[in-house]
Amino acid sequence: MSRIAVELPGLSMKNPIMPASGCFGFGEEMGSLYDLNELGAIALKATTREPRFGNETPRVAETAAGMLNAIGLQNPGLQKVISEKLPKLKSIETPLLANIAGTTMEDYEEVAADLSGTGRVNALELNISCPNVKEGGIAFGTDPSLAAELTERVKAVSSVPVYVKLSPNVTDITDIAKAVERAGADGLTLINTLSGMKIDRKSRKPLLANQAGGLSGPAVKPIAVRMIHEVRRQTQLPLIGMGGISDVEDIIDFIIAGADAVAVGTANFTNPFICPELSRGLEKWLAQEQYTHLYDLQPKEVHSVE
Amino acid sequence: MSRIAVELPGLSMKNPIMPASGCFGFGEEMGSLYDLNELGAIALKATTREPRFGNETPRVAETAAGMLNAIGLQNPGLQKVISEKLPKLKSIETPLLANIAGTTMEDYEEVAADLSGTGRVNALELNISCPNVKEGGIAFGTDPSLAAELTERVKAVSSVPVYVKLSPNVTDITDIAKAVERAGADGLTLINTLSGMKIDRKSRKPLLANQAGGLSGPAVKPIAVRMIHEVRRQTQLPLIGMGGISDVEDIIDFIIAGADAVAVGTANFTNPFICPELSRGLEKWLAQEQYTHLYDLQPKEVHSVE
Amino acid sequence: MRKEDMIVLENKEIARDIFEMKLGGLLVQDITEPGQFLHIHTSPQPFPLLRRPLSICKTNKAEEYLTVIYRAEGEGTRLLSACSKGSTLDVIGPLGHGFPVSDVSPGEKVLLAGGGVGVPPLYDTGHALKEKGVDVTTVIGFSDKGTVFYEDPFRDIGRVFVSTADGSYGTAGFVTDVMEKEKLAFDRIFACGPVPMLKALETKYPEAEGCISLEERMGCGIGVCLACVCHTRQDPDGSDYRKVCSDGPVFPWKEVVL
Amino acid sequence: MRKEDMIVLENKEIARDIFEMKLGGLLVQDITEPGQFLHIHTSPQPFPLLRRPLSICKTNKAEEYLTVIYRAEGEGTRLLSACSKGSTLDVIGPLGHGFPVSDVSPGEKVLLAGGGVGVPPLYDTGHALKEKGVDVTTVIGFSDKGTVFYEDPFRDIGRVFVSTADGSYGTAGFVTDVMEKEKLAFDRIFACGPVPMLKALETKYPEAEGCISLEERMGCGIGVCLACVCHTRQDPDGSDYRKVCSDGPVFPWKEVVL
Ligand SMILES: Cc1cc2nc3c(=O)[nH]c(=O)nc-3n(C[C@H](O)[C@H](O)[C@H](O)COP(=O)(O)OP(=O)(O)OC[C@H]3O[C@@H](n4cnc5c(N)ncnc54)[C@H](O)[C@@H]3O)c2cc1C
Ligand SMILES: Cc1cc2nc3c(=O)[nH]c(=O)nc-3n(C[C@H](O)[C@H](O)[C@H](O)COP(=O)(O)OP(=O)(O)OC[C@H]3O[C@@H](n4cnc5c(N)ncnc54)[C@H](O)[C@@H]3O)c2cc1C
Ligand SMILES: Cc1cc2nc3c(=O)[nH]c(=O)nc-3n(C[C@H](O)[C@H](O)[C@H](O)COP(=O)(O)O)c2cc1C
Ligand SMILES: Cc1cc2nc3c(=O)[nH]c(=O)nc-3n(C[C@H](O)[C@H](O)[C@H](O)COP(=O)(O)O)c2cc1C
Ligand code: FES
Ligand code: FES
Repeated sequence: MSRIAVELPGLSMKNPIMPASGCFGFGEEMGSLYDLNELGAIALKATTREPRFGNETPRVAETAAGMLNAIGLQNPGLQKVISEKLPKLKSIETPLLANIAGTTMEDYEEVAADLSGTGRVNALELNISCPNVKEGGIAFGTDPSLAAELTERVKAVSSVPVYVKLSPNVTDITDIAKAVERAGADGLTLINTLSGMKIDRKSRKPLLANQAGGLSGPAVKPIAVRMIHEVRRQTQLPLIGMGGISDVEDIIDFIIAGADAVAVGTANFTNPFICPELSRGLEKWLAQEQYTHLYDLQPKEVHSVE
Repeated sequence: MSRIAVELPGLSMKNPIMPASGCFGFGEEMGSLYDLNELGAIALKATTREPRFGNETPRVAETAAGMLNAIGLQNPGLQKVISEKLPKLKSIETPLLANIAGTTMEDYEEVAADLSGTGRVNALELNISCPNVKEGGIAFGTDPSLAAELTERVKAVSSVPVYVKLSPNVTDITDIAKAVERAGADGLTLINTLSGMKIDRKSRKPLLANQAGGLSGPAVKPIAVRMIHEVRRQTQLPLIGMGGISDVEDIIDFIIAGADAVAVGTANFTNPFICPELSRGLEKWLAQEQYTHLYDLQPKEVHSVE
Repeated sequence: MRKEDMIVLENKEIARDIFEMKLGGLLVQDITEPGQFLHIHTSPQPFPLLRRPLSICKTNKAEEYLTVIYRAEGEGTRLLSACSKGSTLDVIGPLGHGFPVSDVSPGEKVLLAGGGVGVPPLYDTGHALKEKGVDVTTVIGFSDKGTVFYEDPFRDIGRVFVSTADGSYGTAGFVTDVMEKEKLAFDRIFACGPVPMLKALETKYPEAEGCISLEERMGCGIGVCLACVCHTRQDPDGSDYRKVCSDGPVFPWKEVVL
Repeated sequence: MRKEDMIVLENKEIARDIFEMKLGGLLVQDITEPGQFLHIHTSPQPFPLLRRPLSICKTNKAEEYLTVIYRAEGEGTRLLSACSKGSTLDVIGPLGHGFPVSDVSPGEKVLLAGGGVGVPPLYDTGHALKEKGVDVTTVIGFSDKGTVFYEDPFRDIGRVFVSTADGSYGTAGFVTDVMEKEKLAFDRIFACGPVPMLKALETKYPEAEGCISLEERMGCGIGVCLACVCHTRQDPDGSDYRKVCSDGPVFPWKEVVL
């Protein structure tokens, strides 16, 4: 058996690595750089019911060992994702995790029903944690009972497993985790970005047009690892960990902390070839260290997915 | 008039820069490196009622553009701070901001009453945000009504102005800010550290003996700036900003975001001489750019301290 | 597109804070149009995190090197300026679409209008045009005498006019001032420079045929992150857009909103 | 203590992953005891953030240079190993208290026990002792033959025994094994190395007079952050402590809890 294959609800992954939502579009561009079948899975860019242009530019800013983004969930909208984006992914076998966002519960329900109904999407990722759009579901991400209600309603209409993507901008991430677990979520993905701001040294105003943006990259890794470690001890759900992963050692850290698979976001910008490089690197490292499977790295009491 | 002198409740600062609590001890060691009168103020290490040894080692870990610490509020306790630490600061004129921590409201009250009663302490900083001790007041830092009650009780016994140090590990920092403002706080200091974790690559376990620690340094600066920007718009209180400051441009960013003064923590470890260097650098920069005062950098509608 | 550790063959200051860097590598063979760009990791260490986009200025496929010209200003470009000969830089490229030289017919009059560090991509463009037998005139603007560069190299391509904002060299004023003063006529215009310059050009010559090359802050540089979008002018419902990195950086005259 | 940009005069690998670096600067004149350490910023860029503590190995006040020996292992020490001759490093030091050579009388028998990268501070110590007319014996342990260093330099000071954990060089086993096997007698012992080695020594020779030098993860290196504390043995209420950076790194035998 493969050392790095992992089984998560809806996602039969030949390796534990997927690009994170928003850092890979809908796969077209990267597909011209390498074979997308090399990926464990692909998290697609957030899809909303209506097309969204998103925020004005500048939309990104560099910070110490990190970056801020305020894209604002730009996407062509549910209908075009189904008619134009998903068909381009027909020929590859990699499981797809469709990230969905909305303003109302009904938005989420409609997008969830339609995307899961396509047959091409293997699981949904409820983005209730985007810090970059005021109406973008941020309340769903910070209020455990709203998060639970949304999860339940989406579960009711989805024909594929539902993951909930957690926000780190909360007092206690385990509250939300436990609430959505009870509401029937099939898994959790964490962390989304941390809300941050950069001042432009020339204009002496916030650099991003949206003022605030989401912090990602190596700077946030200690926060992500801590949250995964906490959530792992409070729920039984499979966890897809992310936040600052950029090398094989980072993946190992996330697995030890309790992740069952990982996603790589910002590092795709530094190195567009990083995902397949990491999966080859991880395989090689495990072989060298004579682990028969990635999960052997996890403390016994921690790993809860069978 | 000086370009960089600032007046805050209890703190008449010849420049807006103070070392942050916990990054300067009680001033003894740094006092042998330079004249402490060069500082705008000094935030002392947290004082608790009883002596505390703190956590076991390792207590610090390096992260990308940041560090984690889990000192655990080690300090000699109220009586020794009064009898041994404060007397050593007698000969300098720099205002002192005494950071106080505790487990119960009574702890805070006692330490506040006694320290403010010494006459050598110019203001108190209520540490309700230390992420590194389970019983260390963390609930006070995340629950607005508890934070407000504590502020009120400490105000009642303190003979000097009271600042409240806010935790960034909350869903909405402005809730706490507004609550303690209503409860009579004289100012706010922010941000304390973000809770994080590092996995040790050799043992494959959390590196810090305490498992989690507080993240500080340049990595957290975007989060600190965003929070100051938010709080500035929701309260009238003077703000002492901190989180990743390491050069003059960083100070300018914090002032633009809405800080009235700043504190420098982690950067003291990189460069023990940084505080006086920054105050000279800031003065020079303002002169070059022909600002008559630091606060001229702030957007008019933002600055609320007279 | 490829990712390559290119070798720094030369790196020298050619005007105040303006550096010319020669990079060697296979990537040079992939360049298809003048005006494409590179996305450069500015340090052998992991930080600064984001790559910096720089236009390809000069291409020499025979000797397998290219040249970029950049202003050392922020953290990343200052690190670039400290790279020594023989060191390597992690580069991805060539990226984006350049100036459509193939659309231009021999004998046409093309005006190249460049401002500051917008000048570099016009150099290869001018060369390609000249080789096609196009009549090229170059107008380049700078802030002051100290930052003027590449006046002479452009002379090999055709007529050259230089302006400086402070009047310390050439015509005082902007590129548009030179164009008016000299009454420069053209069939087509290729422009690259700061947005105010591009705006002024599109406003003064609304009917011109031509292209502009745009700058925008980038994440990926390859079209996946949507950091670098701009609105299009013909866009009734506000949802249409172009990505500067992969649809551009060169766009037809007046296609996108500046 | 001062903060100085010291000049890298030499930086070479002397055993597998073990580098010897010669640094020049005024700071050398401030060194008061063998066993003090430097706190080094390992990159001219701002990151890695934290300084790295390294013991001073050899001091030459006349020529104003010192030597450190380090294992290139993590991010910071790997960057150090890439520093080229002539470059500068931001250093603070000398820090802490070293081995109390002044307490030792001429004619005393002193044993120096070092393990791995704990060996360096013993070199200056041995030299100072020898100059005082002390009879010095050195026992140094390494993991394997490839990582053995400084056997010869120590020969100039006195007798030297080497052990390797895998037996590939010298005596097989640890420093304590050599001491038993050779029945080494001493009036005083100065030790520096990994905690298990120090523990073994304190256990085997509970009544010995001497000192150990400790390692601990550090923030400031100058006593303000309390990152580097250790418990003391005589401490009924658990509140007593020592700071490795400013009270140590050298402590009297059995003073602190290992
Ligand atoms: C397609 C394209 C081609 C370019 N060609 C050139 C060229 O040939 N010569 C040249 O000198 N400059 C060129 N620029 C601008 C150049 O990319 C920026 O000056 C540079 O990225 C600034 O980096 P820094 O390290 O100096 O500044 P920092 O302030 O450290 O940069 C921080 C972040 O902001 C981004 N940024 C800052 N200014 C700009 C800008 N004007 N445009 C885009 N991103 C910016 C950086 O890329 C980085 O991500 C080009 C930009 C684009 C988009
Ligand atoms: C007083 C003192 C003297 C020392 N003298 C020497 C010497 O002469 N030669 C030598 O090779 N080593 C010495 N060490 C150990 C040396 O400091 C560490 O090996 C080094 O800091 C590791 O840095 P890195 O960049 O390789 O590792 P990284 O893993 O990148 O380091 C990350 C962080 O952990 C700290 N750290 C990691 N390991 C240690 C350790 N063992 N001790 C203290 N901090 C650590 C680093 O300082 C840094 O803050 C000494 C340590 C101390 C405290
Ligand atoms: C440019 C950008 C766009 C993003 N867009 C989305 C998105 O549409 N939906 C979402 O759930 N997360 C989005 N994210 C968050 C990432 O999926 C990921 O959670 C976060 O960046 C942390 O991982 P990283 O540090 O590896 O980037 C975005 C991140 C970036 C940098
Ligand atoms: C080693 C260390 C110890 C600290 N101890 C305290 C403390 O005792 N009380 C407190 O309120 N904050 C403490 N802090 C937090 C700092 O005062 C400051 O809020 C934080 O480090 C962010 O600033 P910086 O990024 O400049 O370090 C400590 C920080 C560090 C790094
Ligand atoms: S920079 Fe990412 S889409 Fe253009
Ligand atoms: S390292 Fe800061 S007190 Fe020792």
